[in-house]
Amino acid sequence: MKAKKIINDPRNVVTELLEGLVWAYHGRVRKLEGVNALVKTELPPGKVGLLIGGGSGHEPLFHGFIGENMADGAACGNIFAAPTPDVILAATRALDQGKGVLYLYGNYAGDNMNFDIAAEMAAEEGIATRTVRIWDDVASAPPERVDERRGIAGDLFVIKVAGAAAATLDSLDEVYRVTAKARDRVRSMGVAVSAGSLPETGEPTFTLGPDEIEIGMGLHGEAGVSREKLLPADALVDKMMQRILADLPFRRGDEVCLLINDLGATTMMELLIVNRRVRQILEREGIAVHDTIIGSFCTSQEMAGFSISLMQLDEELKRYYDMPARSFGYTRA
Amino acid sequence: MKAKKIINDPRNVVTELLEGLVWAYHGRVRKLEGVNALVKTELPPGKVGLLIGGGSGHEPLFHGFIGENMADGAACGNIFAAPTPDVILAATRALDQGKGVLYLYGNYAGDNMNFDIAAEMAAEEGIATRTVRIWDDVASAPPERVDERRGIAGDLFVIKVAGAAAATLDSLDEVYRVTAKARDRVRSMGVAVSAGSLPETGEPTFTLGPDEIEIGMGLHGEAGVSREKLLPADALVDKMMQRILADLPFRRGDEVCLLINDLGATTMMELLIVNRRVRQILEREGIAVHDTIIGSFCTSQEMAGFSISLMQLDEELKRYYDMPARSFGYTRA
Amino acid sequence: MAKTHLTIVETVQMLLHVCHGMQASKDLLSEADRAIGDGDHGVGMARGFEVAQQRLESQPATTLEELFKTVGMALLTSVGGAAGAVFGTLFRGGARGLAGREHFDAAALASWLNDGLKAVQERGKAQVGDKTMVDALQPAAARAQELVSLPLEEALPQVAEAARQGVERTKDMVATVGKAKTLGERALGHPDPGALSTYLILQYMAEYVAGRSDTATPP
Amino acid sequence: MAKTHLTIVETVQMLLHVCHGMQASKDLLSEADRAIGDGDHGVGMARGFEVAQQRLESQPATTLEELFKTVGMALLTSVGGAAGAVFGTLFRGGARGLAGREHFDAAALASWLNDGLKAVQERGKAQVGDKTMVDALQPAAARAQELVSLPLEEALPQVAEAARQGVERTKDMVATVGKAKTLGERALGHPDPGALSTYLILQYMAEYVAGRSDTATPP
Ligand SMILES: Nc1ncnc2c1ncn2[C@@H]1O[C@H](COP(=O)(O)OP(=O)(O)O)[C@@H](O)[C@H]1O
Ligand SMILES: Nc1ncnc2c1ncn2[C@@H]1O[C@H](COP(=O)(O)OP(=O)(O)O)[C@@H](O)[C@H]1O
Ligand SMILES: [Mg+2]
Ligand SMILES: [Mg+2]
Ligand SMILES: [Mg+2]
Ligand SMILES: [Mg+2]
Repeated sequence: MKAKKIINDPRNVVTELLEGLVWAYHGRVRKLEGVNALVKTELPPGKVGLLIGGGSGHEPLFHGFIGENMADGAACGNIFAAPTPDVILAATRALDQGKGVLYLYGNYAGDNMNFDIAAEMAAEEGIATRTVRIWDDVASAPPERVDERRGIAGDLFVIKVAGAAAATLDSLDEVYRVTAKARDRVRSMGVAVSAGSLPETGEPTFTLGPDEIEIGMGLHGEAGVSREKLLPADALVDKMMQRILADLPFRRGDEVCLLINDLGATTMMELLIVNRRVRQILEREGIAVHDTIIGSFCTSQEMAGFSISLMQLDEELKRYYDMPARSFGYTRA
Repeated sequence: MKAKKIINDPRNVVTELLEGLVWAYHGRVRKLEGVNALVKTELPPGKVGLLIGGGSGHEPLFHGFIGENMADGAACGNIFAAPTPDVILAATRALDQGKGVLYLYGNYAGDNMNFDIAAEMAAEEGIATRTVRIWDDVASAPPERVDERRGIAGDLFVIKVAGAAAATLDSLDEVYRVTAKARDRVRSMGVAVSAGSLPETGEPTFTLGPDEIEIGMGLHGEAGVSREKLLPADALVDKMMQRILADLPFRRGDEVCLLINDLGATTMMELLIVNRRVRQILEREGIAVHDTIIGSFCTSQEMAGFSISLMQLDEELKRYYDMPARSFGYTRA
Repeated sequence: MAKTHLTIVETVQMLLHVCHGMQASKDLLSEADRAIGDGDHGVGMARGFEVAQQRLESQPATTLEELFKTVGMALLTSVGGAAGAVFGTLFRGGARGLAGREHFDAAALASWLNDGLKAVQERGKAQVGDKTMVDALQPAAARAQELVSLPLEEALPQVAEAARQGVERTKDMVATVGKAKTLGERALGHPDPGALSTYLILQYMAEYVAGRSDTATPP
Repeated sequence: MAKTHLTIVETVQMLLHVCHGMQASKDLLSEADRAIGDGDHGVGMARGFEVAQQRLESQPATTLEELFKTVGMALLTSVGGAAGAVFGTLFRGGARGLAGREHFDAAALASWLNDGLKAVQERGKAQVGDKTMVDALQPAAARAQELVSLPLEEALPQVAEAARQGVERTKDMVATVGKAKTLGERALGHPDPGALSTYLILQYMAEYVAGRSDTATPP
């Protein structure tokens, strides 16, 4: 059965959603002429630029995270497709104020190649860039090949810290250092309960049986670690937390931020029941939770499922995390 | 097909979700012993209490809206069932500081009767209460019977204003006056695309054909104004906005706040495409938008669909609306 | 010979039979609510009568008034929604006139139903024809009033039958109160779930009094 | 007698034929990506070749190098995702050795494919066996190198056939690059979508050169 979506011409979804998003930013963000890139209307002068981006269809990620102490701009691809180099380059030019631009995005072949092409083009124009790829999904490769892992909802933590760092620090290398540190301390794992669909085809991106779930499945339906029968929430969370905690590893005495992210169609009721179990486990393990974020931040159209992300804090990360931030999709007072 | 949900024993969903929510409040909110009511841990001394509440299953409404310049507490019912009088009374006692408590909730037979019973019990104990019932859903009764209308996502606007008013004003009557004014200036209308299900039965609360939508359907599947074939987003929004604008009516020169609320499983992509059209219409009508909220605030489990709400501002409402607020489910910086 | 009345202890047994029956009717009632409401009526009533059962089993039986109040408080504090307020009020409000009575007979039945009806209507403002439980409760109360001098065993089936006919009539009604309100024409053909509960409560009472308390299964 | 080469104008026609063919292959390619990726490959390629077609139709043909660069830039800036970078690079990177050539013949074909392969591997680091388009491109490039002295009309079908066999081999591979990476064993039995695109591009070229340009329909 084709998905029912409230859209106009499916080929125009990205153009139209960006228009709607610019309206929602109330003048604080504008779209660049001719390309699908959004940038802050007023850039604090002389700051290091923070450019995020990736395929659309994961709203509010990425383009919903532009704002005060958040990203300066976002390069937007089509649904589930990395943005093209010309879009990234146009955004890079708009953000560069002589201090260079940090590229921050999820680690996917398409994003890597397109951002790298753009970085080469930017270098030819004399614009310095550095790149941090987010690879928080523990289900997608073993720890020794961490750089092959996918970026999922942990993106939000890294963008939060990077946004604060880029608003504070004066050199691209320093912003890079803090951002990479945040990236290195985030671990996530997801579970898919049912598929989202591509607006242009109306087809789900994968299929699961009526009582099946897939633990570790990626944002686009990439395979996870196991396909299983539906489990009670507590048993499922136990499995996920075991992998997440062992991976970094997180240790007794650690302080973390916690994100429970809805992939699109999971109820807040379920997320809260998940949170209950996560906190029971962290309490038992002696890991303190500094802050909790629960909701839809990194979605995959109407996919049902969720992910759990933890970021291990140190004094520096905590300082940046605690700075207030305001964007369309995430605000910290 | 039974819905797939990440829960434990379906009979415990409310208890467990409240536990998870209390964890997520990080000490700012506590649960009362023995009843499903949440209240602020630290109440500013001597303030008029603001108690909201209703059936669970609509998270983050209501219990997610407790916090600074938001509600002081929430009485929580079972899934889609109004809270019982004992729960409401316990919360009332916890919130009263001699200045009385304002009850603020959606206008449903069950909520009305249970809150009224609690109000009578509170009166017997010498606690003053007043009541504002929210009835923003223009699809649920004609304008001359506005007090028969249902409360839907416009709840958020009224709670936002009431929270700020209750934090500022010193008398129950004054808080009542501002809250009732906010209530009187909010209009909403929803559309359902597919049903949510009750955790305890796993059954959807209504059925729609594979290409059908229902305009004006309520949060629990209550009938709306028409069942139609799936429309393009713009055509659908045109229909909804026509009813909303004509109802108050909103006029050229008005300033409004805008909320586009996801009922559970609608993508942010769709909500943004809807926002684009709403803003085109408001621009054409000469109605200015002061602020926009887009996301999941008043849900109906995994129902797909959304609602549009407008609140007409005056200087007083704008002042209260603009005060910063912080809660689990809604934050304004 | 037909049973004229129940003792206090037998009344507890009758109410327990109602509790069992209503819990067994969960799916039937949820199904009815799914058609014209939000589908939770059976879930709520089953939860409420489970709590009522626990209270009846754990608290020593004292007076008729207290028994009905116990059931009423259990429903009021555990069903939630419209039904919790309405059925809680039916049992609590209907208990007043039971004060001082020693037996549950046809007169007590009539007193309970009529006082209960009055309390429910004060609380919820529903009139006959609004497609609520009042459409089953009102004819049952009226019939009970006519039958005050019959033995309880003869009165109860007739009172339950009056309620059943009330349920039937709700099928032809458009709801004007509660969550089915805006369904309009679409509510036609479906009975009101609360009316159905009202009938079932009386039916389970009749079953017990007729000595068929092993058959607490929904019709 | 077999056609030895294409003029610039004919090369434009051939590329337009490829554009039509790739747009017509949208569902086939999305279907393949749905099995092991995120299902968008056909959507992206169709969009890219539509833009390429518009540019080819609106810009006067000049040199072979520019023609291939035009297609490459169109793909690079409109497909997005992995495929945009990879196929954009194939056409852009492969255009270098075409500078100065007057005709599109078997030598030009070999030059394009081999330079393109090199550029793609520099960009994406994929090796033969990783289950990507490289598994179709590498054998096609190698075969083209062996056939440089044949007439284009004879070389192209063999080069396309080498690519097709590469696609077949991807069915037996576990992906180690791109979105199918973690599918592991589950990717077995499914061809790589990008490899399929590589074969189709060559197949549509062969079709045009063989004079069957009315048949731009996916196999
Ligand atoms: N104002 C009222 N007066 C009497 N009965 C009412 C009233 N409103 C609702 N009801 C009864 O309550 C029943 C619905 O109960 P239930 O489904 O448990 O609650 P909710 O409507 O809150 O989901 C209706 O079928 C109707 O009989
Ligand atoms: N590193 C790489 N080198 C060569 N080809 C690649 C690489 N990564 C992916 N591909 C090709 O891209 C194809 C997927 O393209 P597409 O679905 O359009 O992009 P995405 O994977 O971003 O959704 C794969 O089938 C594969 O052939
Ligand atoms: Mg993709
Ligand atoms: Mg209900
Ligand atoms: Mg109900
Ligand atoms: Mg793909």
